[in-house]
Amino acid sequence: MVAIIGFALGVSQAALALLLAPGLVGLVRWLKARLQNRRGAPAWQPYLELAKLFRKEVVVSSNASWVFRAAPFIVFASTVAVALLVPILLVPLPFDGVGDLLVVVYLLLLGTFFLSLAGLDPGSAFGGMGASRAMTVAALAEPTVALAIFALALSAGSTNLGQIVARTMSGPAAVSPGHLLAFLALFIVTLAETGRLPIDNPATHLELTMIHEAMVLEYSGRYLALIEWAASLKLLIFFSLLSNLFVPWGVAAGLTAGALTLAVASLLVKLVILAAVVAVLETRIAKLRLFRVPELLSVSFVLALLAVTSSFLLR
Amino acid sequence: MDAAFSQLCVLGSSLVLIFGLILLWRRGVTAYISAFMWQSIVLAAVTVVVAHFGKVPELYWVAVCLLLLKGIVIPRLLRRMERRFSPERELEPYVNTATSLVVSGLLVLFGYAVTRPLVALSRLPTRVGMPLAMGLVLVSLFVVISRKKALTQVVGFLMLENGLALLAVLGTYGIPLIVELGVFLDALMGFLVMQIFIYQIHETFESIDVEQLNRLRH
Amino acid sequence: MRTFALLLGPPLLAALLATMVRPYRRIVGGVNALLSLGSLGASLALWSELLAGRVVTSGPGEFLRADALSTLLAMCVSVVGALAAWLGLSRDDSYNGAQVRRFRIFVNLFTFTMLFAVTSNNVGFMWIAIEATTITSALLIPLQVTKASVEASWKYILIGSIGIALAFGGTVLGYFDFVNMAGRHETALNWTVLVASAAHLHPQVIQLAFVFILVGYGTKAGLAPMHTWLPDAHAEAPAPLSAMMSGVLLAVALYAVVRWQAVVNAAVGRGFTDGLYIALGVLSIVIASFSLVVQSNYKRMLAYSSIEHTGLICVGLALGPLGIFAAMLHMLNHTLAKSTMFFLAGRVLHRYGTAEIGHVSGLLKAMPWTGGLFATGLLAVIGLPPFGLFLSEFALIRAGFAAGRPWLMGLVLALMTVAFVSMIGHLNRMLYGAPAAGVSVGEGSHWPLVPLAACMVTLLVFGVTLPTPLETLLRQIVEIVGS
Amino acid sequence: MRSLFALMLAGYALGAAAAVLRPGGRGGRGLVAAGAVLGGAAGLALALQVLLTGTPFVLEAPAVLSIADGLLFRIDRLGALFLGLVGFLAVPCGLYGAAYSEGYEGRASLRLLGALLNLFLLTMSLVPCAGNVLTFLFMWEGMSLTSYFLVLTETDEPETVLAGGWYLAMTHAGLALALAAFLLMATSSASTTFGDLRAAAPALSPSARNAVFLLALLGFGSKAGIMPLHVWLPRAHPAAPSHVSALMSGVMIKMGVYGLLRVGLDLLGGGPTWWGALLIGLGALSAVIGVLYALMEHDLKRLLAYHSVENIGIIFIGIGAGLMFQSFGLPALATLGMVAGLYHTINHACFKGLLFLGAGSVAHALGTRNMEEMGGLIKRMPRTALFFLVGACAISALPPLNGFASEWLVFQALLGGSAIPQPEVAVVMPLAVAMLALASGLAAACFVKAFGITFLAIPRSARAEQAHEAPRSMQAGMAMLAIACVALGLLPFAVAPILGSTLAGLGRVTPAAIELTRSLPLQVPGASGQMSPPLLALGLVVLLALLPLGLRLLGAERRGRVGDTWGCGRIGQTPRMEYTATAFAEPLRRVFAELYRPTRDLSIDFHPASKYFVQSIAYRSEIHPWIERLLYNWPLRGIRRAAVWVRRLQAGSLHLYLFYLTLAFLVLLTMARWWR
Repeated sequence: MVAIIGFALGVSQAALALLLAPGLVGLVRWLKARLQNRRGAPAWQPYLELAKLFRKEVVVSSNASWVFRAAPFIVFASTVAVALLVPILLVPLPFDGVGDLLVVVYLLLLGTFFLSLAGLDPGSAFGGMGASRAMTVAALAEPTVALAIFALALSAGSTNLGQIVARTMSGPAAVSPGHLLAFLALFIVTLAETGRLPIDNPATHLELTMIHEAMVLEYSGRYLALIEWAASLKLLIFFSLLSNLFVPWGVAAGLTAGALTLAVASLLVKLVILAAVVAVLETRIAKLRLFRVPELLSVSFVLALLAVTSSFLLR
Repeated sequence: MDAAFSQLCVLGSSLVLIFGLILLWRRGVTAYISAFMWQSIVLAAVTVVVAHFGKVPELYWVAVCLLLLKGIVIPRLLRRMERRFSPERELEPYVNTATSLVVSGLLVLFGYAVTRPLVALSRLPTRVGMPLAMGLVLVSLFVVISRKKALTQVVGFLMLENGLALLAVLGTYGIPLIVELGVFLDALMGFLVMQIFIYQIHETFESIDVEQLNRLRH
Repeated sequence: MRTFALLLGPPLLAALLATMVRPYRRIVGGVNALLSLGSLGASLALWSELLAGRVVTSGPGEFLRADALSTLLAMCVSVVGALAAWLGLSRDDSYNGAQVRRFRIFVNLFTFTMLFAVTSNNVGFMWIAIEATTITSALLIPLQVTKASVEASWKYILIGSIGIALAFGGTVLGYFDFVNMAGRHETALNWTVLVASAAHLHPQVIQLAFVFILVGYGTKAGLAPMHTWLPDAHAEAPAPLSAMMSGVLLAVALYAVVRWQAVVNAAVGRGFTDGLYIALGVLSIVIASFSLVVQSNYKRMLAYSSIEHTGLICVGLALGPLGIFAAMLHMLNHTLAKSTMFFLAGRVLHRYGTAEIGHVSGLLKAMPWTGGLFATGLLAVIGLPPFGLFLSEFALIRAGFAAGRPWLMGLVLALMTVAFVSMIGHLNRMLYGAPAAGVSVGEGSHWPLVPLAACMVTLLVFGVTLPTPLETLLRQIVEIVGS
Repeated sequence: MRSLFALMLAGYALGAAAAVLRPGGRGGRGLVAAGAVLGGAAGLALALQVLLTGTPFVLEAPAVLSIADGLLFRIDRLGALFLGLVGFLAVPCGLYGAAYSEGYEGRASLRLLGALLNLFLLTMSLVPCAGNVLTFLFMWEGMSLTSYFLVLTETDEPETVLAGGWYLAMTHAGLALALAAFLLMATSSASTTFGDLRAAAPALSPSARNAVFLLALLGFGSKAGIMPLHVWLPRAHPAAPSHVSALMSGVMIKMGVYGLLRVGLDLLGGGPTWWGALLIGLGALSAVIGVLYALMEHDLKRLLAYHSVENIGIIFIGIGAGLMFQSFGLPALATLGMVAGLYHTINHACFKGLLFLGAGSVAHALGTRNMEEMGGLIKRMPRTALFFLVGACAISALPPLNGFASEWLVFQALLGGSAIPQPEVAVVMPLAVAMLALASGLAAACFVKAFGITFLAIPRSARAEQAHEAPRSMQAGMAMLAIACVALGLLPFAVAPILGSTLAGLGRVTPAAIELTRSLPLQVPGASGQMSPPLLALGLVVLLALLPLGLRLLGAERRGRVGDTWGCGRIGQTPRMEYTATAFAEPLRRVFAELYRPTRDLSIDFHPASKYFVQSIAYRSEIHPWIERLLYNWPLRGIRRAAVWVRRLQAGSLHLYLFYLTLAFLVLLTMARWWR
């Protein structure tokens, strides 16, 4: 009986995340527009785009194979699976036993893997360029993510998401300098993985600069909708990971209605704050040249390494 | 009686060594052959002395063989070969005469040092001559190394055999007769084969200078 | 007495027959081959006698004696002798009748002298026989008079004779040591007498004698630094002769050294001989392995490989009873493998006309069976399973580790690997690729390959198991030498 | 058990005999394959029986190899695991070989290929069964020799012969080192059986134990292909026929891991901490540098060979972590590390075998291994493409498949490093985690390139256009391995306890430490993580099924049509517009430029009229692994220089030779005279 309630709560948490995701992307765009003194499209504009795309017909390249058609479904499914695993609202997760932080990271890598293949399939130069650059960035970000997980697991005693959140919530002592360094490292990785500004410009269609956009250039109709939605969900997941793993206050410990509403409220507040930070960041700095990106990622790697050593020494 | 016996032996073996050293001093091939002939004759004489005083009747046969084989037959064959390749006098050997004499002196001293335990162990009166025999062995080795002509190398080798024969006679009053005869047979066969090869070298290389034989390397 | 007659008689008879038949006829070769089987049978008889525990001796003063060591060597000599007789020079091998006749005479004399050397109990006669081997084999090297063969023969005869003369010096000193201890009498030079009275010999003199012996017979065995004649002689000699020389003459010379080792060990203990063996053995392996790296002539490559294996056997002899067991087994395996290799090299030389590795290519395509056997033989020589040399090398190195010399064994393993790598490189250059221009493809006559393949099969059998009669023979040898 | 052993021998013998007697025709090749499959299956059955019942199988033949304790086969659980691995891979490869060897029809090498394949499988199966040193080394060298001749089946290309030469040289050096290690241990033991060696090991002095371990590491590491000793692997594996490369990469290099485990863990019973640290260091180095060089390859089979180096590195990290934890007395984590290493050994055998077979069918269809001439094969070889994709996902450690399961275990083992008391030693673990993560990320990038360039988009050459699907038996072989990859990915909780049991009794590792719960989630005590692959896979499948339903519910548009690829408005798409393998790897080449040190030469010849007009530009850039130049060239040059110096000794002058003789004589005389 309890399992079924837990299962239902887990699924509803994922559904909530799915619903909020396009709005989050819309919010970031709206904030950037306001910062650039533009009126900007309303925050719910992405919902309209998705609805429009779902009604459009699909044009598929003649060179493409079944990989091209299957990729959107795989990307979307893996991102939703991650949403099920990540503690967005409540801590005693029903699916805690199914996967830990490592599984989350590698599920996201599964999504990037198939998206890159889909980029290569139509045989256009842009898709190939996007795939190559996306995989390069993903590969270089892996060590940072692994070390950040190591730092968190060190203090929490396990890589299990629920345990990490519970450990950080259990008291101020748990928040060590290692956490701060790990947070910064993961923040840089978030910008890299979700294709935000210093690494990739989400708003541009300039062939030479886009990474994520280049891979999905060939998609249209419902496939493109699925991929856009998955991308926005990925952004939301990373934001919730950042907030809950490092600033978990407000995450519902029990299943009472009051705790749940508090959790939703704290989630919204945290998302808005993070969206604001990203929007300010994107208006302040310009896009890095592709071959400078590894330096940024090595900065994040060093931060993660310091996080691990500090948590080692202060244990 | 023993004193005279050992005196004669020392005289004989020193004469044998001196003839060896003459080889190093002189340059011409004819001198080499005559030095070798006389050396064999003196060696035969020493063998007769040891046979007489040591009362070992077989040694007389050995002395006769020595005299016949190394005193007469081999020198005649060597002279025939020498007349055939006479125009080639022994050119400058690897080591000039002065250094080769010094080196052979050192070798004789080394021979002395090495054979001291032999002399100490032996109770035979002829033991005093053994270091000289060892000296001759080492000197003849040096001769074979430093001489350029095949003919002279053969003479050096024959001198080496003389040295060892002397060592055998002085040390043990001669090894058992059958073995001694076998040794002579081998010595003769060995010399004949070397003679055949020298003729072959002369045919193919038009000279018997061993320095030309350096085509096979590595 | 009968077995010795059957052992020593056939080569003499064959030589006599060859001399009498003035214009050479093929029947001489046939008879020679049949007679060689006689001496092979005799050595097997000696072996069975030994298994029954009886050491056969005969002749006045027991001057002929066949104990375990002699029987093993007699086996090797008669096997290789039989191979040489069966596969001897045929007239179309660019040799004329007179040359083949001369070859038949002296090869049989060569076999006779070696058999006599290994079965004579008298150390003096052993010396005479080994000197005679030098003389009889020297005459055969310049069978075809070329600048190279004349040069090789002169170097062989001169270095060999000087070496043997020093060995005679050693024999004299040994006899001198015995005479001072027990006075002169007829059987003083018998090995059995020397070993029995070895304890009373004067250590200083017997050590000097052993130095003479080791340098003397070491020259004949191709031990460094007296090995210099070996590559020239084996590369220039006709194939059957170089097979006999590389295969078994080196073993006979080592046999003589081992005889005297038994005497010296009984007199002064193992320390002295072990030191000398390891010094010269390692020097031989070093020189041979590094000479193999840049070798460009496959007959010289096989010659240097013989030097390497002789060095390895020497090191083995210095590693205690287990080492002697392994060294003797290695000697037997090496004899089989190396003689087969030289016969095959002879066939390749006959077909390609050149001994340069660079000019021989596509051997597998040109002569598939000979090429295949050549490759298998070379893999056996460099010590790969399933051939016998792998087992004997394993036992040898195990003896080395058991004797407490890990660093020495490490060095030997490293040098063997250098030799292995370079010979594999040379083999690959010869086997693969297209056959050189102007080389007729297709195997010549197949029947000579049959005995060689038989040798390879015996080597395979020794590689998989160690037949008990051979094991008892080797155990007896260890008792003789190691006591 | 004895009958199964006999059946295994009979199977391989049948295959070899069939190859020699009737090589040609479908029947002959079928028989050869049948022999291999029968032998493999029997070996697998025997291994499973020993693994499950735990009773070791002993077979004695004292007459054979009687020079050192005769022929002794003693299969304990560790040996059975590797024997099972050989059998497990022999079945698909044998099946695959039946059709693949059709390309050798009519050539003399077909007879050789069939016979040697079965001999190779036989000797490789007997290596883990060996009970004493001589049997082990006999089978070991037999395995190397047969695989050397298999590498040399196509001897008309000179670089194959060179590759064979390198391969045999390295394996023989490895054998010499292993021989030294065993015999160094055998000095104090009565006989050379593993039992006696194990008994005599505690008596060894610490320096001797370290020497034995280092020799074993070098000897077996060269066979495994660990970083500094890996140079033969990318040369030899691609040269062999594909099903042989699959066997070599899948199983033969694991014999190096088996040897190291047998000597390091079983006979020596573990050692000081630096052993584990050295293994982890070498493993991490191999993982990263192996995958980096794989990225730059555009010969499909060389790419896979370099990946074997990477995966061997991961296995060494697992085993190194196990050894290190054992030295600190943490049996639970030690077992976890070892189990992670062994599990990755099995997984690597599966997916590497699958990938090599896939590459083989591509090479079989196209006749070339150069990826730049491939492309669009998914439309012409759909099933091969699917199998290759499964292999690619497995090797890139993507979740539901087996690569992820074992890599997850390795991560958990390394994360257990926090339990190590000394911080300065424990810092090795996070570094290894970082290197491992970088390696797996790069592996994912490399296999996107490998799969994308080979199978997707437009064919780049005429050969790629006329490619035909691989014959049925080759597909069957690949299908078997693909199913194995998926199964091993979903059922780690079934496999891990068996692996844990193999470690029972080896060294001081107690089996009880790893009671992997039989429940769905893989919960390892002492470690910090928990995951359940079957539930994960179930979740993904359910989501994938729900999506099309959801779309229909939302009333999404169903219609779709086929159009041209978007090219900023230009008409027509030619293969030259596609991304090539080199282009795909170009960003990473630029990022890791100092490691690659690519050579660049640019030659521009200008138009005679003026400097500003160019007639032609030629640009060539190559990557030569400088590790090889650094580590291998100077010893080879040194040996060559020494050889030339030694050669001068034989200078041809008779006087010089006589001088050597006399010098030796005089020196020995002085030594004898004054020696005490």
